[in-house]
Amino acid sequence: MRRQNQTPNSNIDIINVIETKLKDKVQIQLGQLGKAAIVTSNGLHRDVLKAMVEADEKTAIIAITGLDLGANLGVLYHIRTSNAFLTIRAEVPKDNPKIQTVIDIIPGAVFHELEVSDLLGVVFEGNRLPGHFVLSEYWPEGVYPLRKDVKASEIKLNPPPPEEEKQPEYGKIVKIIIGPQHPALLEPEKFAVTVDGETVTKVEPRIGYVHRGIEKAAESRTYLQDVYLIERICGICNTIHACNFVEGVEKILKTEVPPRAKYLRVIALELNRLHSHLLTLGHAGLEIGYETLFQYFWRDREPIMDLIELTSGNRVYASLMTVGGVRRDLKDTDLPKIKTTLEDLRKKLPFYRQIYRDEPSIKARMQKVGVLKREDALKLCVVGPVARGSGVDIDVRKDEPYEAYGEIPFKEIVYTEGDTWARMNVRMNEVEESINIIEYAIDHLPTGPFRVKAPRVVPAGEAVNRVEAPRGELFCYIKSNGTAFPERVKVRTPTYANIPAFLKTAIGENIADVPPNFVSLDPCFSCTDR
Amino acid sequence: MTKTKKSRISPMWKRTVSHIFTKPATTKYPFVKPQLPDDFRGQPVFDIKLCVSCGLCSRDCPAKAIEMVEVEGKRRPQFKLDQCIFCYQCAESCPRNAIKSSVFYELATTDKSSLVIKPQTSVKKGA
Amino acid sequence: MANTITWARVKSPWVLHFNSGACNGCDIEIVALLTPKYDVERFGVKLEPSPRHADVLLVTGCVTQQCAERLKRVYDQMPQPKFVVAIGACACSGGVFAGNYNVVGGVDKVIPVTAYIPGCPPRPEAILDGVVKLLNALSPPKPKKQPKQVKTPELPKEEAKPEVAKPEAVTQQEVKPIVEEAKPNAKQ
Amino acid sequence: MIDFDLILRILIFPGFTFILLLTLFCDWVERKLEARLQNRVGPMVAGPGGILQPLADFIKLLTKEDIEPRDAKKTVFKFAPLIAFTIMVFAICFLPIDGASVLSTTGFNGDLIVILTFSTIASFLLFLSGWASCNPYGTIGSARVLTQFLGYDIPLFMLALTPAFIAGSLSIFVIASSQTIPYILLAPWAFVLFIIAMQAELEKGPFDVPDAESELVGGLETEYTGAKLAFLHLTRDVQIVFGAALVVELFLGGPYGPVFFGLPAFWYSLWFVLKLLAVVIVAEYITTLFARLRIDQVLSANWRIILPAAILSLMLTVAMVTWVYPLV
Repeated sequence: MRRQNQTPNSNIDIINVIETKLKDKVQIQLGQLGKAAIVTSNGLHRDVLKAMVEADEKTAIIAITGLDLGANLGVLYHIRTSNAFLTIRAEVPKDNPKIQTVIDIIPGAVFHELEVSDLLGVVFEGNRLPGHFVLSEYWPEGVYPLRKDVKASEIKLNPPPPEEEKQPEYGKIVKIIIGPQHPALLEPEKFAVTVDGETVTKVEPRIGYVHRGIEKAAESRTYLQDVYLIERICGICNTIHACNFVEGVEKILKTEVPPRAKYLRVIALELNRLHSHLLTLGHAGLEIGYETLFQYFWRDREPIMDLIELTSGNRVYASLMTVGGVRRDLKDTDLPKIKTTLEDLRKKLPFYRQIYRDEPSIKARMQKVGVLKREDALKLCVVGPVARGSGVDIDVRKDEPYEAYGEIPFKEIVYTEGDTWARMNVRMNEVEESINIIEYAIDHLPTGPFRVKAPRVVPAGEAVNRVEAPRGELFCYIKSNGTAFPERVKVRTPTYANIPAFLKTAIGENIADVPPNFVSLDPCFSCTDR
Repeated sequence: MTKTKKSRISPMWKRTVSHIFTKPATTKYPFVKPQLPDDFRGQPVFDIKLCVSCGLCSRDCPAKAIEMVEVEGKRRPQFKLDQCIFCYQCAESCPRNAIKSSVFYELATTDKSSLVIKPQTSVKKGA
Repeated sequence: MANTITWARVKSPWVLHFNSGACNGCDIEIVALLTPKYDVERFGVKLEPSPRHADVLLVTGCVTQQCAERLKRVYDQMPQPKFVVAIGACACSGGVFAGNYNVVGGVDKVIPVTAYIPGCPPRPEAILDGVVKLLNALSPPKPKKQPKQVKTPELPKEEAKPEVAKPEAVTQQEVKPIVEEAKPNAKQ
Repeated sequence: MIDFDLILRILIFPGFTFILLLTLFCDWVERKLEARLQNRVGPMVAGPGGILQPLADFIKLLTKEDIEPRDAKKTVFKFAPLIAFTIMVFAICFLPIDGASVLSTTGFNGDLIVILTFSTIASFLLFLSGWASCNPYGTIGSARVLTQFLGYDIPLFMLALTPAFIAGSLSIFVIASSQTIPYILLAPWAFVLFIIAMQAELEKGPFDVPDAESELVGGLETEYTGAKLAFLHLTRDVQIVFGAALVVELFLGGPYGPVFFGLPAFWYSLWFVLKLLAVVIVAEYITTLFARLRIDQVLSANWRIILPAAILSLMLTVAMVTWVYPLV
């Protein structure tokens, strides 16, 4: 096997580094928003970030949260280093919301900044886009939906301009619009791919077709309702979205979940990961024209869907998570069925592994396609199987165990090739790990309650939470104001962090390599746009 | 080289052929109904006798699919199945267990208005 | 001759899937329909890549502002006769996202819809059932109208039992029966 | 003087109607087989076992609304699919089906070259039809058709000459009827190569790059609707039948086989259809086995492997014909 474990994380104390370098200028609040929150005044956030990047090569921006704080707009940079997770706080006045960009320090921040500027009106000097990034092109000027004074019902879109006569283009360079209605993308998203002959010379993304304003909607719903709303960010990794949010709320509430609930959550999460990985592995087959493989994978995915249905009552939306535990207990009578189904799946895995490892046409289409080198992966802050396929060993389940993951043994799969083939093989091997995790969890399922009563009203406070979704690290930030309604909910999804990697690797490739390269990120745009 | 390659060549050759002789994995759906778990979250079934008109179901519904309507002087929930996300938070919130799940899921219709389940129709028809 | 044409149309519905801002839940269930377990090719259903080839447009999602215009355009590109099926709570009415700032909510606000399939997401069987219902609506001379329901005292309660019936017979028992099932409970 | 027999032969059997039905039947066989290989059922409700499925698709497409894109080159857009279909059917008419060809003749020397030319023209017309739709996907799709069939035509011609060398004639009738031992046994290397080249020429998997759905939507068919689409589909299917028929004529002994009783024409047609189905099944089986190759891989496979192999095969055949076969 090509698994290769990197050297263990370096033991850099990042807080020490910042203290020595920028002692008097910043205020360090330990234990808040991750390991520490570093409060900076305008301009200094760049220095802090620079110090971090110099000290630790694994420094990555997880997300940038914009906050409406009344007179000011808060900008939170959520940073992951090799052994810590912290937040840099900055504030800008609302009437002049300008802040320096950080994309020259960490290129992976580009999308995060654009989103904050589109939805909250913060101007990042040095990183601006003509027009809108997430919102509709007919969006009215000067209206930023995430600001508190904007009401959803009052927004009036500009009328669309009259359709202009489009001249057919002749010549060598053709622009292929992939999406918003395109079979390679199950979802509507637009990538204007400029093609010279068959070679891609430019990719212009236009996301936002699935932007449903979930973050804003979450503010007008109770925490109880938000669980279902947040769950519906994505239909594939739904359980993990709900789990992420629920854990965040539990952090503010300081609720401890009973051990049985933790294990039940792990089972639900891993079933979700299983079905998501099998889906992607099969979908990749469809993208490279290997329909037989697609059909086989989806056939073997169906028993997993049946298990999700058995344990939760719906094939797709488990709706199992709730603040304080899970909504349904696992019946003892169901356990043998789960075990036999997983055992059946395990028996089929060697066949698929052999196909993905050795099949000549798969290798011809996937190897050396979309190569993302380790340095680039670090710079672009990619997460999940994309990062692990490029030799970056990050997995929240290992780095910062949540639920019962700390007690369950499993392997972290890392490939170093960095191409499409490596990413798919990471998933292929993770399928087996997931089966192991579920079986372990079932065998060691503690008895006791599966749920504790949680209050509807959440005390004021804020929390960040990270979990490992099938597509990578999922992050959420929750701010509560002491009512039953959250003040701000921010979710950063893994695909959002991984798209820059696609934009980088697609250029110079054959147009036919775009779909396999793209699908190897396991793109999920309903996650991306929210 | 060719020898080792032969043995490592795609197992697809054998697998595909074997499927000609085995039964397809296809269910015979419209002709044979699938077996669903008992607690499948299908269409909600509302029991008006148990209802105490508290309105908790309507308040907690994330999709605002439950509207409280006047039936014989009392406020009863009316389910809009076209908005319902089948999360069963209403059943969980209900203090009297008046809302139960059913395994009925074939809700497709060409008439949208038939997706609104009024509490009074069932009373009238039953009476 | 007309019979032959109707027969051909009913037996060969090519579908186009349009995601107007869905969460992927319904979309993967549509794709699952193509796969061995459900295999809609049995009924001649083919997922076509281009709107020019399609007869039935399967729309999922709550129709975001950006997608509304595209949805209209895709619908216009389809050749007559064409039908639209709204799949999932979002496509039927906006579902959990109704009222959000970027959401139009409901496919029928943009294009005419022939059939609605509620659910979040609907089971693949339910989608298949919806398409079959749509096609049955095609068969009589008056299109788009469901034939009048014959009230069946029988309830499809015991679905666990494998009952062999023609698809027409199954679809005759519409949404109504379960409401009637609710009644006896209410009366007790 | 009207030759009713000839008209019957051209219109009904083994002419137009027979070829049309055979094409639809082969389409059904392909779809059903593909489904079974993928552990599915495949078409089922249209007719017994779904056998009428291709017919239903065809009739439905004929009755759909016909849309012409604004930017399309109208004349070419309209007529190219129809002419391509006609030419393909015409090419099949030269092949002996029930002992003689449709035109009730035994052909002429050199008709092998003629029908190969016909198939090239049909491919070119398909390219034109995609190009005329003025849609970026259609344009790229048809450009791929052009590059691919231009590349693979050369080895295909060379490999088609192998049986001609063995039989010593360029007439299909002579080639087919002189196979007391089918040439698949005499020159198996040429047969394997011919099947691969044919697969590429017919744009079937793993060489189906021109209609790669994931990157090119519908390829050259993207803008087509209604009857034109029906004929495009039909042309593709007739091409497959033609390819399979060519394999039957050149390597499997044509329609000739043992005649047990009654009319030889009946038995010859039966043998023809059975052999044809065998080839179609093998081709479809290969399709399901592999992922689609990339266009540059398809082309380099041609220039680096298939073409040199075809030349070698031709040389080997000449050597065999000269020195080995006379001994047998």
